[in-house]
Amino acid sequence: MIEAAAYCVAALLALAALGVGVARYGPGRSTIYAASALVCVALMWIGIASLGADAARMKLPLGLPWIGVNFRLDALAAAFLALVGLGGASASVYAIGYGRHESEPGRVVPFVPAFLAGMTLVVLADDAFAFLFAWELMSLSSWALVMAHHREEGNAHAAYVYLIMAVFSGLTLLLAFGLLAGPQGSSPGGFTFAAFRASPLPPATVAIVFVLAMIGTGSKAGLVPLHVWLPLAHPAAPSHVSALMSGVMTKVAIYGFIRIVFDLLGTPSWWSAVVVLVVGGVTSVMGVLYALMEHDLKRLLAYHTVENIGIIFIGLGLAMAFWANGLAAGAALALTAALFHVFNHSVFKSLLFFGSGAVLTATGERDMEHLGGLIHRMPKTAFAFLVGCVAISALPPLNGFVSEWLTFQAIVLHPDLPQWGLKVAIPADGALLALSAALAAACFVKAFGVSFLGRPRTTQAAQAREVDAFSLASMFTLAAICLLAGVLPGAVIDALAPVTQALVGAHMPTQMDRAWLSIVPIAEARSSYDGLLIFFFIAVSAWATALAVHRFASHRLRRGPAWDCGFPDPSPATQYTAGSFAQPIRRVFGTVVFGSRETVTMPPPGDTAPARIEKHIHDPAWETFYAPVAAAVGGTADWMNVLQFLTIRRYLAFVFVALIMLLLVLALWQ
Amino acid sequence: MNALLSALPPGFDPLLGVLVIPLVFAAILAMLPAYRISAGLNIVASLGSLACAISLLFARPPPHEYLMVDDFNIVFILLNTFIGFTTSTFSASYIAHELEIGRLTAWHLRFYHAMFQLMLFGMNLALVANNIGLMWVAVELATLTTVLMVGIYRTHEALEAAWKYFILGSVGIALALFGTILVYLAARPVIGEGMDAMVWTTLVEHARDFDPSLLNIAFIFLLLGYGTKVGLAPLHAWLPDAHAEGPTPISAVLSGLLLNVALYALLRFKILIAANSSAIAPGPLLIGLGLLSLIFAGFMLYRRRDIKRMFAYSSIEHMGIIVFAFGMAGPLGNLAGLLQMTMHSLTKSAIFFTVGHVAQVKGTQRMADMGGLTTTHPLLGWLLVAGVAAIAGLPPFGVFTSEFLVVTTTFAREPVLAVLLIFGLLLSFGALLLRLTEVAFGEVKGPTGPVHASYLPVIAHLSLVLVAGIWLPPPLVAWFQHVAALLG
Amino acid sequence: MIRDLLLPDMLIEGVQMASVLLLAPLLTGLVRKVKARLQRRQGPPLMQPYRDLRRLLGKEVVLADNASWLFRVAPYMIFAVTWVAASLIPTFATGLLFSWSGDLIAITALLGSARFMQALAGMDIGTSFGGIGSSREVMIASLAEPAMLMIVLTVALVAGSTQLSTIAVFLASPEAGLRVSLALALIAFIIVALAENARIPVDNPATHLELTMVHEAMVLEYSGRHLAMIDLASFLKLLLYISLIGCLFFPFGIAQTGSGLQHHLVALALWLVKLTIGGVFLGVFEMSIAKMRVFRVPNFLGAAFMLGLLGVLLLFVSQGM
Amino acid sequence: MHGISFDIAHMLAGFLVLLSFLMLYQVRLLPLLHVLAAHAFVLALSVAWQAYIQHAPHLYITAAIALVFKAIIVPVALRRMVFRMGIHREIETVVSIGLTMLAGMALVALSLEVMLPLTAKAEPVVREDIALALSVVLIGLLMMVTRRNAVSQVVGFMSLENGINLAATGAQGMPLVVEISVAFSVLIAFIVIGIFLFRIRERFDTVDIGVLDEFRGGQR
Repeated sequence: MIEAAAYCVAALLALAALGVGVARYGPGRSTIYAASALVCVALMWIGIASLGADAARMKLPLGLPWIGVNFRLDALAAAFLALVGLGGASASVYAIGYGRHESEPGRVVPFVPAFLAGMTLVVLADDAFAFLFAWELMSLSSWALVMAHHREEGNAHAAYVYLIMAVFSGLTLLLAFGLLAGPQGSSPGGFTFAAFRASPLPPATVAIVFVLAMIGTGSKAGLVPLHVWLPLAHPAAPSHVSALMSGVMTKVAIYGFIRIVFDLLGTPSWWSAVVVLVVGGVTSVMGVLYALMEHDLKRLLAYHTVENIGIIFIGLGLAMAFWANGLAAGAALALTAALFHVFNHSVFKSLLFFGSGAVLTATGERDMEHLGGLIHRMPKTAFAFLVGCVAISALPPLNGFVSEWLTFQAIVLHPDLPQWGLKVAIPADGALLALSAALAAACFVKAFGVSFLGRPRTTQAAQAREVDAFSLASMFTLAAICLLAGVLPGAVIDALAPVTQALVGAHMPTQMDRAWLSIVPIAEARSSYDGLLIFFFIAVSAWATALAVHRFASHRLRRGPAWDCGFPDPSPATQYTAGSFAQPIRRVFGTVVFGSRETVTMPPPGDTAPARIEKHIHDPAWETFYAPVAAAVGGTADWMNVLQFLTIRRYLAFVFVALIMLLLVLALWQ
Repeated sequence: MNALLSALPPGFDPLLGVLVIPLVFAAILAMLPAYRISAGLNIVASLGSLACAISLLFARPPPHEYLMVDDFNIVFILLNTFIGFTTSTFSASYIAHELEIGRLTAWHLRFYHAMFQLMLFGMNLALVANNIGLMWVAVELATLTTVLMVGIYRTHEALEAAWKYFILGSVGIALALFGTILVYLAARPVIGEGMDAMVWTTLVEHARDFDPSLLNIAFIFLLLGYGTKVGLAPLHAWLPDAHAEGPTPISAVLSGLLLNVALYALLRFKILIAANSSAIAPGPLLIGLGLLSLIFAGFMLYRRRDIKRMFAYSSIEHMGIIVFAFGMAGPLGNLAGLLQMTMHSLTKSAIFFTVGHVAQVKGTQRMADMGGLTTTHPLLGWLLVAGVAAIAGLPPFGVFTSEFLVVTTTFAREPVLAVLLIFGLLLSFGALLLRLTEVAFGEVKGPTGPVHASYLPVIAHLSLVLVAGIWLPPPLVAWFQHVAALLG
Repeated sequence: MIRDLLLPDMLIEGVQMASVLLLAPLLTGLVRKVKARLQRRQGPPLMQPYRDLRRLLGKEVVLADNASWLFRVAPYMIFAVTWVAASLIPTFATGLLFSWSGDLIAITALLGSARFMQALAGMDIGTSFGGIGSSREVMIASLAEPAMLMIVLTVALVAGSTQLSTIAVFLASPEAGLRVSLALALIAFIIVALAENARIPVDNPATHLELTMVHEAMVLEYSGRHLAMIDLASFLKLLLYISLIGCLFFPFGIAQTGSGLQHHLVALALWLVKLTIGGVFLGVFEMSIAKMRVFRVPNFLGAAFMLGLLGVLLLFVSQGM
Repeated sequence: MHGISFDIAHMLAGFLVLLSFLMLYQVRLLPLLHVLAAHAFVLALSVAWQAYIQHAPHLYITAAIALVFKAIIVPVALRRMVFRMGIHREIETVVSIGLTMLAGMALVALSLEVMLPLTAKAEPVVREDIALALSVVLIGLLMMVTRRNAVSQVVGFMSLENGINLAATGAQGMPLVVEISVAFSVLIAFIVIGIFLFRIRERFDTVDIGVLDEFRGGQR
């Protein structure tokens, strides 16, 4: 099995190389994408097939000879391999259609398979060298993709910030692995994960590795305040790449976190769970608040990725909390919830990015203020997008609800934990989780309502055309998965059982053999949920009601102008915009979090000039963490730049001073 | 290969070949007026040296009073002759263009080619010398020839750069000589008067009996003397300007070779000091200077506007990393240092090759006047991108491997140093990426004329770096590990 | 949990589903009547909501020109989702046939789905009033929902379950006792219920001033049978919340699984009493308080949120850390 | 090999240090060149003395080079240059003379301090000799650092070289290789300096490096 996965990676790399040559030709591009879709399907299949199987290993004589390149396909890797395969396949199929409109195919086509290969390799890697190699390869190839439309304003900056953060994460992980390896790095097998597992570390070291892993994977996944690259990079990349970055790459980062913290470090301490919980909670709420302030569709989606990463980390934190206290069942529940959400987010975020890509193709606009009424022009895209919106808003009966429900079930279990820190942090996280879910729903009402409903705000939106069949096929497949995972969550939970078994030594009870296919995390009396029945009830009662009303009451219908309380205005500019829609929430949360201000400039009486409202928003993460660093680096660079323009005499003085200093050091040392 | 060697005329010594070929060709080239032929001969001579160097791998003469080849310096010799060869092929196309636009005359070229070979001779001599005096002479010879080459354009800036290089270099020379004398003084009571007390192989054998105090002072002078050549901050001042104002092949050679030669000298003495247990530990000194260079160069990179000067600062940065790695020592540290040095030489010279062509296309070295290179010159632009990615330590290139080793081994032993190290790496990466974005992407700026580039050397170097990033041949690593063990 | 399909169970479930549907308009009529009497008006008859519904169902629909399919589907979806949610609540009997298919969290989320659809429908025509309504609705919901979940958490931690039947049984048993946390949760719940049902002081269901509308602004463009479905859904929702209060905080007398027919009948009667008391209280409350400015609502709901969180944290104090 | 012969060697070396201080003290160019000549002359004496006591006739060549080249040709050439450029009237220091002298003293102290812990293995002769040579080297460097004019920097550099020569000749039995290389390199160094001075003069009409720096421009 693992050999097959390795061949798949090789095939992807070959496709990347081939892509350089054929990117110019339309059929060539389609072939590359189609081939990579096939390879990804194979990867997905391999992943699913090896979920329950024993861990397989493989060693290639590459890299550093005393380490080699080690691959291992265990349950965790298999789960994420399936995820990469699914995301890659859907993105590739989508790209067959979407890629036709690509203005710079040469800068996109070769890098997509390379990016997929990088992500697959991260999941397969079983030693520090291979892991980081793949990690950075993933970053580098996606950087090239973000850079694809380099002439558009802001994209270069986005790619810059992105790669800096990516390299920062790589270097942080490098430190973590350095600590894990210890001084035995040069011995044969020194950097393999097996060696890391075998050598126990002192608690202080574990703590440092944990923090480094958190920073390293968190900056790739998008934990606040390390998230700044996401809203920049995701809009800049072509939409299928945004989907991959958001839906799959951030998940690969989470894989890294799970691999290091759950697998390599062993049982965590309870305070580390508190750290994860706090960061996760803050991330989820901050992410969604940021999203609410946005009116660029893809940036909004990117911020929602931040939010969902936060939710996943809440689940992981819960799992760590239970695991640290030896409550294996709770840990299994929380970990399953987190992994389920990983899966869900991957699916619906890809779907939403595909949708936004379709909108972009159809209208050339990402700014929601320039959209509107697309449901009429692009009904299929609108439907798929709506499914994604409902799913990400954690509403039943779709999949997003199930994973958040599971997370909540884990939260309800928390009185079993002895530490006061966890007792306070977990309910608070529950509150944050609830808040972020509610805000997410608000945000997606905004996103869907402003872009797809109402009247078109621009001619581009009014003349939009439905997108091609490949894109639609990809979107509808994902929408179907959203529904299936929502109504049959037991299948996903059971599939994840080997993963939790391997990591925390327990798994949730088997779900699929329960009657009515309901899910029961702990015990019947505690809680249960049956997505299938709920879906069935809703569908039947809605359908039956509609039928009954039409049959027995009235089915007459007359079209007319909108009533609008008697003041219908023909201008679409009078509609609510994204900015105005979010205004109440901006006033409630934004003034505190973002220091948002609104200034209204009224024309003097009698003047017919329009009144203007301006909103000002500060980005707290950027202003607190990044701007000072950038200013410090820039200031130091300016200050040191003088050293380029000194006289030879002064340079000689440096030599002289260096000599004197060293001699003084010597004198003191002796 | 052995069969091939036996086919050579009896009495032919490849070690001498490495020295004699450049020297003889230097004389020939000095006399040849036709630049096309001399460019060709330049390549031939470099290829000859390379062939001799390769044959040294198989038949290694025993060390004698003046010359020697051991596991340690053969790495450098091979690298040196290889990059010398590729640079000479690059130089052929580069110089043709310079002649076309009238920046150089035929007379200049005669001088240039002769100096090129003389410089290679000097560097090879420094590497194979078994005598610390001879080594010193050779390093100085290489320096002086490069000084002349840097000033070859005779612009204000070029002359200033050459002058700066010359003055700082001379001081470095003097300090290194003083250090060398002190080493002799330390050795004399143990080994006895005369030549033996300057022969490397003898010195290292008896190093443990030397007077440690003398060795300490000697090492400080050698560190600063040869460190000036290596370009360590704060002794670096000559380096950026010399890279920026000289012809690009010389920039490539400076970064790819001369710095290594000086580093080699430094490492030789480091071995010597390390062999004496009561002498000062060279590690902390190297680590300190290395980190200082790394972080200093990182900050300096941000305000660079001249593309060649920027990559010169990047060389300072990498020399900092390399010296740091050797300072950390241990099997992994030394191995990382050797790898990093090899990769840096290959990558940086490849970058200079591309940069040379870029500057020729754009008619300037100002980065603000370049832009959108991947749009107008895809191959050149993407090669530059690949080069910068490689030098920044991103996979799949070989620098990643060495930086992986440096950082992990450091963090396991000295966490604080490792944090400083990655701070420096990130810092310089940020600056390089910023400029790369400006030059290779974005709106097209500057002339977009066709380029008559010789891509072969660039591709050859980058492919080697790429292969090294993916697969390091076990024999090579075993050999490097052996050398690393020699370095202590 | 999953028993054989027994006739009594099916019967109880059927009674439950039918009763919530049938009683919902009556409850609204009661509230209106109480309010009218307090205003010394005669007020419409108790059965007026039923007549309104019938009238609306018989009328033709006038649909705005640019209404999409979503606008037409939404009323049925909203109604269906609300009805499903209502039928999951043990109003008079626990252990309903399908109550295990969704717990309290799922009910909250189902109502969230209904609101999601409604807010989208409000934006579909592209009028400014629809936008106002949706925008304010989601703002209110974004605070009310977390508050609700905090209440759920409090109750769930007390009862050790999120399953409504289990909670009701536990809280009805003597071991539940009186707890500060539950009192806090009750206050929070009342606030949330007021907000969710668009009652004064958060919203005014009887307003005709567009600028103060929230719920009504969203449904301005609806007419005929569509409006009927939406109205029915909001009636149902009011009933649902009052029943929830009864089930969670005053669960006495609720019929347990397996108890006899007459026990069920008594429970049914008790439920009706609870509903009546709830309706009267609501009417009295609405009459004694003024509507808030929209931007004071967040503070009001924020208080509920904090009370809910406080309830959870106080649990640990009462249980000992 | 004890007694008076070494005392004389020391005396000469000490004298060299003294002359180095004199150099630091000189603020005008022409006297500075005179001191340089004297410096080289003393060096030549010292080398010759070493040749005599070590019975190393090849050192006489070094002495001769020092005498002819450093003590006569170079100072004369520099003197001409100074006159040609009309800068014989002034020489500005960067740091005040008093401070420079103090720094020089500190440098001598430092070099002694560094040399002190030399173990018994090394002869005391060497210890003191090297300490003095180190002082000369450091003062030469100090000179280069504190003077702005190129001519005085050259002077500083040459005194530095002299210090190295002193050390080299003081080292008994130092192979010829080094001797020649020293002379050779100084020769080349000077020729190249000459070339550069010529070019620089040609283009900039001065050898003041400060002027050179005006051409730095802002384009880096």
